[in-house]
Amino acid sequence: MNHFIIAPVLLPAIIGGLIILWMRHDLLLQRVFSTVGSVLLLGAALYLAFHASTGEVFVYRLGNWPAPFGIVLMLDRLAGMMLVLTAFLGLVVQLYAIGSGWDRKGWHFHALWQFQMMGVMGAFLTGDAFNLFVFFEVLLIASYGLMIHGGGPLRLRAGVQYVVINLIGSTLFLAALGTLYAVTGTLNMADMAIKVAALPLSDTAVLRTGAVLLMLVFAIKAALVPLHFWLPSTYANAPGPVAALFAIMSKVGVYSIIRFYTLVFPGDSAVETLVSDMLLPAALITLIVGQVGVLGGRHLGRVAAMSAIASIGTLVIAVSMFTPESISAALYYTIHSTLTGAALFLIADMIAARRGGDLWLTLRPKIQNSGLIAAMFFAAAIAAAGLPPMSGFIGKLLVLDATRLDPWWVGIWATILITSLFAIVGFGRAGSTLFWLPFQLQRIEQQAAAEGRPAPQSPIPPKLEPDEHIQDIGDAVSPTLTFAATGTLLAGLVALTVFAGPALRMTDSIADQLFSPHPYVESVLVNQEGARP
Amino acid sequence: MIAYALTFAFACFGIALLFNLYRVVIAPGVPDRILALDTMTINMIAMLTLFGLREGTEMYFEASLLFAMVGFVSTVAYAKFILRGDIIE
Amino acid sequence: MSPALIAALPFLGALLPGLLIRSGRNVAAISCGTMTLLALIGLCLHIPAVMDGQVITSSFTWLPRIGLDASFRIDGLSLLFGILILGIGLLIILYARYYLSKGDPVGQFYTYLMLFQGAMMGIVLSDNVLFLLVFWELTSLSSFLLIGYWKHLPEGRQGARMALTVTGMGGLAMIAGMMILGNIAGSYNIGDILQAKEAIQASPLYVPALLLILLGAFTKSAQFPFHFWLPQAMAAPTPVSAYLHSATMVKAGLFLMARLWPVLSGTPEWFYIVATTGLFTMLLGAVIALFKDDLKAILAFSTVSQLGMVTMLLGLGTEAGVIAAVFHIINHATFKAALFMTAGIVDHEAGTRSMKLLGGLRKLMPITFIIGTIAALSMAGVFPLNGFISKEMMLDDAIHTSWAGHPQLFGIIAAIAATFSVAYSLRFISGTFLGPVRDDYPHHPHDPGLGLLFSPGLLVVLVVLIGLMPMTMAGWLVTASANAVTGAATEPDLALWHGVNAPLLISGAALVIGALMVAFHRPLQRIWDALPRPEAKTIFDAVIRRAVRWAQAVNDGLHDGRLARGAGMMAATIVLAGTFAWITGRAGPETRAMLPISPVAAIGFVLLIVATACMVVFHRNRLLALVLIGIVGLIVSCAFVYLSAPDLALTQISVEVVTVMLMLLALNFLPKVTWVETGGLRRGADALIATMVGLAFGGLAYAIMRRDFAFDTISQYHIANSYKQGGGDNIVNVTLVDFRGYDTFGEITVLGIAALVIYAMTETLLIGKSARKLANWRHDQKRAGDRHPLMLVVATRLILPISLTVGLFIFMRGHNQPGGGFVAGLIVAISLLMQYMASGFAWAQERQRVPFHAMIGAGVIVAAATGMGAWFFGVPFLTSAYGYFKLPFLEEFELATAMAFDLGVFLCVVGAVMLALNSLSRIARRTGESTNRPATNQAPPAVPKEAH
Amino acid sequence: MDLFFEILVSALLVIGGFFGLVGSYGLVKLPDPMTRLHGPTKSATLGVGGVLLASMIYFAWFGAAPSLHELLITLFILLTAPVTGLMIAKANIHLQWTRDELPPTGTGTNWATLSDRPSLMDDGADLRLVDEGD
Amino acid sequence: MSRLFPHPILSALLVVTWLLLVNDFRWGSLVFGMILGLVIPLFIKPYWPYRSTLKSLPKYASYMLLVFWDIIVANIQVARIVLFKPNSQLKPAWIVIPLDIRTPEAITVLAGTITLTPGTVSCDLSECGHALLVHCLHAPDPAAVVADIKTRYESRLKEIFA
Amino acid sequence: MEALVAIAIGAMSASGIYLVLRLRTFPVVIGMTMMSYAINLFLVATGRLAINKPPILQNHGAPDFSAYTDPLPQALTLTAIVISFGMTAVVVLLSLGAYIEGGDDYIDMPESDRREDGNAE
Ligand code: NA
Ligand code: NA
Repeated sequence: MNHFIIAPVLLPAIIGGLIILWMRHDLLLQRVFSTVGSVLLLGAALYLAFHASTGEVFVYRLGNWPAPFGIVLMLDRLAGMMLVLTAFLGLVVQLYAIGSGWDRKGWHFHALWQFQMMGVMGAFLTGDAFNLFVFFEVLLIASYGLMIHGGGPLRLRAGVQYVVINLIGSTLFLAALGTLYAVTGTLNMADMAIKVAALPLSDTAVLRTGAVLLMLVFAIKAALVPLHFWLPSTYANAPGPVAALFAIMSKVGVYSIIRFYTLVFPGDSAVETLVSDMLLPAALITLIVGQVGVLGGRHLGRVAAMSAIASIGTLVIAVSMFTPESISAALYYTIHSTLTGAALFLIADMIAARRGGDLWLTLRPKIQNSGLIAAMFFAAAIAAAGLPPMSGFIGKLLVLDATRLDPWWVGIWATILITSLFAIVGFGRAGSTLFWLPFQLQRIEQQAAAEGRPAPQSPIPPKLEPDEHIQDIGDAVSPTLTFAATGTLLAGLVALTVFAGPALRMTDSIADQLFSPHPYVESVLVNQEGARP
Repeated sequence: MIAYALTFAFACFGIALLFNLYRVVIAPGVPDRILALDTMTINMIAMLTLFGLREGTEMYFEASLLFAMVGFVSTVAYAKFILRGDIIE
Repeated sequence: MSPALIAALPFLGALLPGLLIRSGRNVAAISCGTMTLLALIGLCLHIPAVMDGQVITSSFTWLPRIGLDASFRIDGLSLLFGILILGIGLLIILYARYYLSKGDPVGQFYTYLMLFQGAMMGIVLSDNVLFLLVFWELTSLSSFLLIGYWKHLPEGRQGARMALTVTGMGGLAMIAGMMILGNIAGSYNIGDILQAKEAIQASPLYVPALLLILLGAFTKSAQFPFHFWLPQAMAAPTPVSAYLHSATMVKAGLFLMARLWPVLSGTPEWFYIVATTGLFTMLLGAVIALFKDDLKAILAFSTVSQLGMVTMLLGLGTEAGVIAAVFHIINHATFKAALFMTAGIVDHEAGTRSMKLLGGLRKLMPITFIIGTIAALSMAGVFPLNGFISKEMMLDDAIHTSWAGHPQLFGIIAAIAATFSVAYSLRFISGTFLGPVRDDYPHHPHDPGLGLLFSPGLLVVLVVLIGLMPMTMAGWLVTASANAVTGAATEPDLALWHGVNAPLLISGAALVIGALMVAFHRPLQRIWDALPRPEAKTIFDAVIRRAVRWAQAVNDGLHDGRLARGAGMMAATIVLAGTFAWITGRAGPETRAMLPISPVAAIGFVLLIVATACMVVFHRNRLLALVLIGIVGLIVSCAFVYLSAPDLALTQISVEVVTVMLMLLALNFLPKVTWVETGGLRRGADALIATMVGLAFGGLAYAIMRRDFAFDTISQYHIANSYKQGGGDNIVNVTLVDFRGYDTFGEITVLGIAALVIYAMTETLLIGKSARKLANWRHDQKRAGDRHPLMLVVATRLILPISLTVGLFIFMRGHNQPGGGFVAGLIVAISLLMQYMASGFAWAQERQRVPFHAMIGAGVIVAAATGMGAWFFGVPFLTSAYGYFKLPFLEEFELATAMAFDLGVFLCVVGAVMLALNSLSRIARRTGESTNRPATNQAPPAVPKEAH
Repeated sequence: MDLFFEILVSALLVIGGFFGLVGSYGLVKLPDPMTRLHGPTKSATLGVGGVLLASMIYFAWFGAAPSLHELLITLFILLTAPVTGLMIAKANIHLQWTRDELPPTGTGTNWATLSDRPSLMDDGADLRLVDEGD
Repeated sequence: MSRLFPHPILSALLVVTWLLLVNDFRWGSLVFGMILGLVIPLFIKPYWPYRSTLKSLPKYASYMLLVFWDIIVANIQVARIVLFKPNSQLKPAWIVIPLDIRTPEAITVLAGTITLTPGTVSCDLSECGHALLVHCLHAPDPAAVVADIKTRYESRLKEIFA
Repeated sequence: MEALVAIAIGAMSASGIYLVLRLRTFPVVIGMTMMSYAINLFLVATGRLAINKPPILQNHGAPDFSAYTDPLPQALTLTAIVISFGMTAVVVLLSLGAYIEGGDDYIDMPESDRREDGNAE
């Protein structure tokens, strides 16, 4: 164990560094190194998660400085789960990116990918509030690069907006951290928890302000309404695999909310239920806005993006209860929505690659591999809409179950269920337009051909001229690999459904650990053998 | 005596800075603004030095030195921009 | 056979057609049929036990924490529905084999069909309401696929979506209802729920739960006002219609009402909601069916009506009602499946289903005629067919029911509905088969082969046999299932003949009047057509269309791509939430005295405020805005010096100059002016938000500055140990490279990545469309001569070594004095940039031997390697060490690993800054600007001799 | 002796402050961009120079150890001020002056700022200048 | 030797710079400064390809003193003009100084001197580098200024730069 | 003094936000720069103000905590400055790229991001 905790951060950092140092001009080498790196990363994540699953909390004191004076890395069950989820998603989506040829649409794809992994992993592992900021920035800057990978006017414009909004978010993050430091005098999360608990009543205003500002930072990352405006254009315009990877990015925000508001600012601290009181209505509105977006979608990318927003809404509803059951449900839903969101974006990318980069939900000729892609879309849409037999249904049941004791339960249930209908109708329309409508065109053409008439012009001529920033099926290195990668995500969803029991046992144990933070604090601050004086 | 001289110098450079700012904002052309900014940097160095003198510390020497360097570079960059549009060509 | 396996077999069957997709229709049909048959046999093996009153259960834990288990049960009700689903399923599989053409994707069809069958079996075999919900929704999904099977038909797609929407909606409501039910009962297990009647009916949540569950049941069973989806679903291939709408999908709702009958029924709410809805639906469906010309539409509305009848019977809450309901479920399944198949045969053979184009097929298709007629007569409730018996039972129940004090109302409406049933049934026969043979059928109709005739034929035989020997044929099943529903142990008396009683008279009258109505159909149709009536489908379509439009409007309006919208909302939210958090907390007195304002500070403050204000006022002049940014940066740097933060001052000022250079490089392309494009109102609103932010942020800062820390800050440790443990006097630097070196590691990575991103984007801009745009770029600015002024070149060449020395000094001294790797890196980068500016890109680039990429990579790796070096001493990443060394004749000097780390920082900074600016300037060179190197072939300016 | 240095330092401070102010005042007062250029490039150099000199002497005499590093800043400013002036002057010429308004070079060639030929320092011109010799 | 010390004067300058930066004489600093004086010129050699050398260091030092004195005088003169001469009485003028010196370094030093001294700013060079454009703040007699510059500075520089 | 710093922070952040709410990329970027100045000053302020107490040890130890301002916020600010520099560099180039590719320097997404003519089902 010992030094192994830092492996998920250093491994991608070094691989990324090596790629830019020696392999800048050799894509094949980059692919090999990057893939091997991702496999190793997954291995490391599994190893760490396995160790964390015993319930022990592992602390790594960087620079051997005693906490709270230096920075510590923290590995508990929650971190372990997030590491595995990230590494799994990273590997699978990376294979998709290779298979689809996206990684050769521009420079430095693999290096940025590795750094992206580094940032996310670092964020999950850190036990220091400011260090969380730093790794947020690492993951953000890498995400900027990935988001605009391949270029193109819309993508770049959306990229500008994405960056600007996140710059505001980063500014806010600093303001929140400054405020919290000003009142607690510490940056270590465990230490901050102790200080918050012991805070004299006269200082609560500053503390509460800091806590709420911090929550808003995470809410921006998680794209909670009304802080979500950056998401639709960003996700819809990002390259498919990148948008798929972004499925984990919004979870970083949710993770941070869970981490901070169970450990540092629990409901019995001076912050009281302020944060959960703000989160719940926001989450409900987020869910509505997201599902309305799915219902009114004109573009598959945006439908998927709005669905991602909706999933955040559901997730945060559960989080905002801040009970062990609800956090457990939220964690289950996190896994589900990460895989689902990623799958949706990969499928959208497969469609785009066969439609000349066009994802408008309008009549287009039938695409290649229509049946298989349709089946995948159907599965992913079912998962996203929360219908059985996919895990979305179980996730929804868990969230409903976790909220049944809340005074607002009627409103929560009604929102969740009614907006599910929006999703059903929206995805139904999308699927029907994408996969069924072309048959009508095909039939008309076939009939015309049979009768010797010239085929009628399709209502809108297909755009099949590949532009450099558009992914085309002709650019794919291995379409099979793209199907395999997407299928793996869907298989993950199936597994999450079938093994919902064990999965929930895991998330239950995570939640239990989160709600008894004493051992965590103790392992950070008390057991400091070996650290410098 | 030094204290009075210091105060005088502070006042002079303070007013000078205000003149500079005026010229940055109200100017018929960009070169004037750049000139004013450059002068401002120089005056700032003087202020920093005076401050160090008053506080009896030389901790701020590096800052002054860097101000001098940076003021030069940015002035050249602005001028080059006006002259050529492209500052690195 | 285990109930779980019975439920699983159809799903296994669903895999087969996919696997055997190339083998054709026979293989698919046989494999699916085999699976269905196996399941049916497996189910039938349980008949004896069920008849004994046993309930066979098996259970697998799935999600024990919330009580979702994969539990199965077989009781009489499950048995009844299971036999219908599998038995009719088997016939449909056979029928479909001959119905579908070669061109249809048969594999898909059978897969969907088996999925659907499995889902239905799941519903009826579930012993856990949450588990039941899984299958419930699965039927919606698989029926969506089945209805939309003919993708090229708009009606198919619309019908599929409509069915999905309506039944999906019901399913969602049912989730809530079931969860409430389970919460009241304390278990989701059906066996447990069925025991909790008192608790459930006493609960204040009984009515909501009832409504929600009924919403699910009614939508699925196409009860008014959710009846409209069913006729639209007729766009599906006929085998699908026959299956979904006779025996399965629509019966799921009935099944559910029967399943929960013991705990939900018996209350006035139940009676008034269920029975009334059923009665009205029965009437409505029957009336509409009479005026449809499409055979399948007639059957569809008749299904609506018949389902209404069963619903009504269940709604009565009486044992007799249940028995009649259960019996009619069987009867309806037999004759309706046969009728759909008949309609399918007619469609298949004659090429149309419209009665306007049909008639006279009696002679051309005699066998079909017989089958169809018997089935239709059963539907009409004609003696001695099975439909007759259950209809009599229904009428008997209805006339004995009093509705809200009206003893006759129920019976009368039921009788009217029965009359219309007779009418549409007879019209089905006459319009299709009777009358003169026509010569304008689209195809040449004749009886099909046995493949198509077998299934309906068999069903018609059952229709007759059940009618003649109800107890023998169906009594046992009705008994078992009715007892399973009611929990009683009675033996129902099913008989063809009960003597001349009121129901019989009503039936007789209905037959006569019905026949008359068919005879006078034309005038009736004219009246019907003239009647203003809401068309449910139109309404639904309009609702959906409006909903979608509304959603689009909301979505477009909300996510209109305006950054200011998002940023403004964000700012306002932050301020409001932060202020709220502040005012709900407590802020103690200001404990720190204010520091006096020195004149220096005052001057700096005035400068800053004026510059900031000017920035807002004059920002449209972009170059001026940059100059102002320079001023603000300068003053902020000075403020850092003033506020005892020399390191910050150094960093801020050097970062600022590089930023300005970057922006100048970009401004070379961008417009030089920002035009006024926003109205006064908008600017006012923006100013308001900005003011709010300023006040809040400044206020927060003020509040913090005036208060002391509540606790000792951790930085006291840093002050105490900076030299002792970190070996440096500059606490900030020691913090950066040692106490919090890991942050710095992340930070240089950020910088390196930023440069990579910039480089990658530049590369992308230099290819394709954008490259063509750049090649034809016309700069809007007049250019002066003399790119590389001589004095500048000479001066920068002299400055370079000096500033490198300064950079080195700052680097070396950083551990103890202001400075460090970062500032040093910037100084070196700036001095290199000076060369680029003065002597030109190509000239400077030629002299640049280390690639910037490599510097970044090396920087990150040096920093990481320094950190990992600690591992060899068994201490964590980034654990530093330092020592003092002495060389002969010289003073003691210090070496620290932190310096190596700082070197990584230095390399990364130089590499990143240079790579970023380089990339930007490469864009400029792509716009056709020549460089000074390739220009060497140009002749130097001639020097006229006379000048000397 | 202390008094002497006190007077010296004070005088330098007053001189520095005075010239600093005059230079910046010139920037405001003088009539056109070219004349305004004269103010700061000269007066400001002596202004900041005086202050730096004062600081140097102050710390050398009154401080713990002799300190000369202000000299470095002074030299740096003296080195760069002419270049700054030149660049701004060129900018002014570029924006506001034409060939006809400027005096002829007397060499038959154009002023560099208004020229459209490659720069003197491009294509190895420095080498050429060396070859021409003095 | 010249390969090792491409710019001996520069090396010396760097040693001085280093000592000034350290601001505290120690032998270790001197040694380190000398190392820098050795290494940095090697490093920047490609950036300074055509060195021209100073012929006479003492002459250069005396030139520096002269310029230093002129700067003080100039400041007083300019201050008087700025403070007391109304703008209407100002006689700004362009003057052209034909150059005899050729090396870039010499031209630069001359131009720098002109800018730093009384009421004059070097503004531009001719394309060929043989004439210097100077702007005078107040020059009732431009020819005199030209002559003054040529004799007072350029002639000295010609002797200093090889 | 505290009041002045607070007003300065407020003024810079207000002008920053105002500029961020403009329609073109350039003022937005400038606004972000203003915001980052404000936040840097704020971070320093969270360590409370101190004049001429730079966190540089005078005689290696025997620390007198009151002789030095809080070094930690300064270290954090340094990191923040560096990071925001990287971010600014990216956004500057990104807005340039968007301008070159898109033909205008509006920051809002064009209509073509949201709409296309045609009939969905
Ligand atoms: Na740093
Ligand atoms: Na391009």
